[in-house]
Amino acid sequence: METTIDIVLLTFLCITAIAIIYIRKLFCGIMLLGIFSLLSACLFVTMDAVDVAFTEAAVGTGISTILLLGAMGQTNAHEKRPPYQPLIALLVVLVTGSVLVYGTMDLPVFGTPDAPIHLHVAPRYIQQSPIEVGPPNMVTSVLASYRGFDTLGETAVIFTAGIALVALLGSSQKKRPPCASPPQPATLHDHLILRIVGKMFIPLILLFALYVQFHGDYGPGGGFQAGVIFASGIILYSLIFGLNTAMRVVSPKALRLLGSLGVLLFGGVGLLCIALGGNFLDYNTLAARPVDGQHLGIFLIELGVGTTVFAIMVMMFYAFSLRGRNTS
Amino acid sequence: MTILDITTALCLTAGCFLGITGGFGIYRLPDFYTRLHASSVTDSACAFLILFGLMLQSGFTLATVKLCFIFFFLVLSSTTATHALAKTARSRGLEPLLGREDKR
Amino acid sequence: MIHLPIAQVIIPLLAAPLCLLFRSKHVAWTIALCATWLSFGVSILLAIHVTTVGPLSYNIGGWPAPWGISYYIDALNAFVLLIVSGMSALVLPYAKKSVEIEIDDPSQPYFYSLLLICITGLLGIAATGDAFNMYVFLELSSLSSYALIGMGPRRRALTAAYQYLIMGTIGATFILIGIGLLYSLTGTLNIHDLALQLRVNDILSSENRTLLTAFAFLTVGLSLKLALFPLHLWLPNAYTYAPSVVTIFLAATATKVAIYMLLRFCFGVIGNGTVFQMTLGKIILIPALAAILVASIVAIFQYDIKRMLAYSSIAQIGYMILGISFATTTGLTAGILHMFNHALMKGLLFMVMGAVSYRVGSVYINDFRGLGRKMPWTMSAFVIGGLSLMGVPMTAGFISKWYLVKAALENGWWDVIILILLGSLLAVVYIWRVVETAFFNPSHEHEEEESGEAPLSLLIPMWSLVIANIYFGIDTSLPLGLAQQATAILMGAN
Amino acid sequence: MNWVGHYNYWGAIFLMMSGFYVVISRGNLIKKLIGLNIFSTSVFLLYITMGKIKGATAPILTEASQLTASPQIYSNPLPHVLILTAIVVGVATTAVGLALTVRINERYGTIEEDEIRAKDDSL
Repeated sequence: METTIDIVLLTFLCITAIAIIYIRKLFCGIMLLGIFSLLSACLFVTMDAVDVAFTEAAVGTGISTILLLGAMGQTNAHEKRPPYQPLIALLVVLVTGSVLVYGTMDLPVFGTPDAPIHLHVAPRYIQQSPIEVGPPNMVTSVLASYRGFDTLGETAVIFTAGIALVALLGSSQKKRPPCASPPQPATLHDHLILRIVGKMFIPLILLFALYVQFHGDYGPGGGFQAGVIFASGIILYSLIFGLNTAMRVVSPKALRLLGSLGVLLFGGVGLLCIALGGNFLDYNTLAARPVDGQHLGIFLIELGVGTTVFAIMVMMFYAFSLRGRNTS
Repeated sequence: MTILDITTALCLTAGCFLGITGGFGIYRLPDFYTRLHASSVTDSACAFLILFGLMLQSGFTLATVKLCFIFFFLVLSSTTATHALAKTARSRGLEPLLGREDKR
Repeated sequence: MIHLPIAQVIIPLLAAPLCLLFRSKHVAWTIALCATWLSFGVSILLAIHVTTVGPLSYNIGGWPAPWGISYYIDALNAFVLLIVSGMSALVLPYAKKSVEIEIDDPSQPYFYSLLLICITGLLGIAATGDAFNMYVFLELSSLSSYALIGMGPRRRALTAAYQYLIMGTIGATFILIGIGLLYSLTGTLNIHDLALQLRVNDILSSENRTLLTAFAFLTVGLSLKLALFPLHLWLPNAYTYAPSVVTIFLAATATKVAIYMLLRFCFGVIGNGTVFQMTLGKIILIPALAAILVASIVAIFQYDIKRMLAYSSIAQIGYMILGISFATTTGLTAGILHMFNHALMKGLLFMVMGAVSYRVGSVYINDFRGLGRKMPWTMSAFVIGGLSLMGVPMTAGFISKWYLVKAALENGWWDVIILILLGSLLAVVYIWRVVETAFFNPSHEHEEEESGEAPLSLLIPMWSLVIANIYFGIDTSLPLGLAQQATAILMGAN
Repeated sequence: MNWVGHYNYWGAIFLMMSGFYVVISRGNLIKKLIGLNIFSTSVFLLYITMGKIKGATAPILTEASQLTASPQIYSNPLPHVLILTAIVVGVATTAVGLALTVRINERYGTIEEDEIRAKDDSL
């Protein structure tokens, strides 16, 4: 049964990919990419990677699509036919692909339990992490504790993307002539149904984000996904009630502050561990009992990740939509 | 094979059938507004039947509550989305194809 | 003392968000300056510790090596850390004035923040002992450098950044595939454990197809990142159109760190003397030689001097890879030494470019007319940098060329020696072109605006590099000692 | 038939290559980014494929699994963690790429590579 679902999903994915190659309308391409992400999220679920699936669904189908559409709205919606025959590209791809297929020949068969990666490092995570670290969700313990430093790097990456966007898109705003009366941005303000349903949904979305944030120890979820969901709540708000209103609720300045503070919180926890006599990010030192310390540490850094991700995602959305408004 | 299982199977089969019909409709129907009809079939009846079938299987557990939430969410969001789509299409000046003699 | 390895990376990392907390560009610059000098100090301490006591490892989160991420600093890491943090410590004092005219005011805190993150990324790659952590920090540094290049004053900076983004991401994804395949073979991500597992499980001796593919992908991905000859297309545009400070920093450090990764994977992981390495050496020998010749020739025909230097960088990367491809002790020493010396000379030459564009506004060859009289200090710095680039005795460049020739002699590859010397000759040609224009061509008569000597804050970092270029050309004990230690570690890895 | 067991890898490789093809053969800057997204998502697929064990469950300890006598098999959590990080890196790259695209469109008025090149050369 598992295999059948697996193959069906893979086939769907292949069809979507081929469609993306052929389709020339960028809008359709972006939508297909969203479908591609959603399908791969489903595939991740069948392969037991629930956390990954969650993130892929939130990021690939949610944030990526929004960003791509935002960029497309300011540029051109149609792709021109390439002037040259991409034969060389095809050749490169074929060579790379065949090298990869050649490389998989010596890999263990899909799904075998005695592959090297299941024998060497992972067993400790599976057997010891509930005792050493605590959370029943092993992905959370590996992510936040064993490989917590990767997560710090990841938070820094998302932070970088945010400030890169502001640096690139926010820079030449001042040069534009200020409009006397700000043009009424295209919002869905007059749409009664949307407004009411939106009002019902947004609190639920925010609540769900908090659930994901604090439930990450026990099920799929964690700071990153929570941040993305929280941000999508704000994005929905600004779509319905207008960018100006949203920026009064969460100002860009506050976002910059929150984004920085999240990274600093994460790093600060690490430094605190040093101050308390452990290594960097050694949560054991945070409390009398190591497991309590781990719990506290993971809670704090997930909070840092969530804050940064939320702030940066909204920041990115603002950057694109402000730019779009200025150019149009 | 209890009665519950049979009901589940029926629900799922019907849901799947409606889903396929919806997809087929989107592909075959001539214009935007008729396609909207097809997609709302998938959104409403198909999703509901599948969710109901699953709820029967999960019994009184947390999973059922979550399924209920999904159902609630779907009811609200899919209807609103359809509404928004139709309204946008109308305000952008997309004319329905069916019912206009000169086009057929 | 035991927290030194992590302090190295964490100082600039945490300074980056701090820069943004305050709006002021002066505060941001001060924070960045302090952070880079602190991390430079840390890297000096690390280098001292490594040379006197021995390798230093640090378990982040308190988890032992294959389970957690651990930092491992041996002579090679310490050497690369020294290059990166030293260059960043020199670049920041320089940045103040240069950034002021190239980046508009509100963006400056963002600029410094991104620069700090870029430094963090490069330091993180050099310090970590974990393959995946390396990937994360590689992306951190790349992502910030895309943005930094895109902030360049001309519009072509944007296309250059975009091109770099696409090629860089393809490279990074290839690296990710390579790391994934290695992981699937061994089940571990720690580099030393990887080497161990490959040996224990007897994967090395058997002709394992997955291992071969993993290294093929790692090599191609890293070649993209380090701009090895046919994959260098992103580099000239990126270096030409980026803000001066970014060009200086990236030219001096970014490609070196990618070379470090190549060394780490090809020698640190698979160990010395294996069949893989021999084949790899032969495979990368050809592009390295091609880079030296083709890029040098292309450099001669450039009118934009920054672009000329960018092509010269590609040629110099060819020298480093050439040294590595010998896979002998002398060859590796030459390659590693050239990483250091090239950072010194290219940093210096691009600093001159930054000063010229600060005063004159652009760096086309015609703008150099008469600059020898107007900016004597700047242009004499250029001459010394140029001499070092050619490999004239008494400069740093000579030492690495000398070792390179020595390595080729040991292998008895006379044709390679001829090519190395030819490359130097070509360097003479393109450097001379600029020197001639600057010192022997009269300036435009109609140009009356007074463009005097560059300000002191640009001259001091520039001349510290001049002094370094000469000092390390005479007293080679420090870089040579570290390079030899590093080579010994790499060659003795099996 | 040992090699049939690799079908999942090959599916991922096919997807990877179609993404890679889009990146290097298309001239539209946004389309390139779409391709890049497919490419990286498929690499994620490759990683997750490695971590899967047939018959195992998601690596989350549940109360039900503790009650059963036979030890529960879990899929390998490490690739999941790696890919979580990689997804973030992917979306960050996409965002920066899009920001550059928007700026390029403002300065050049087009997002087609050949037209941009023509405009640069005409200067």
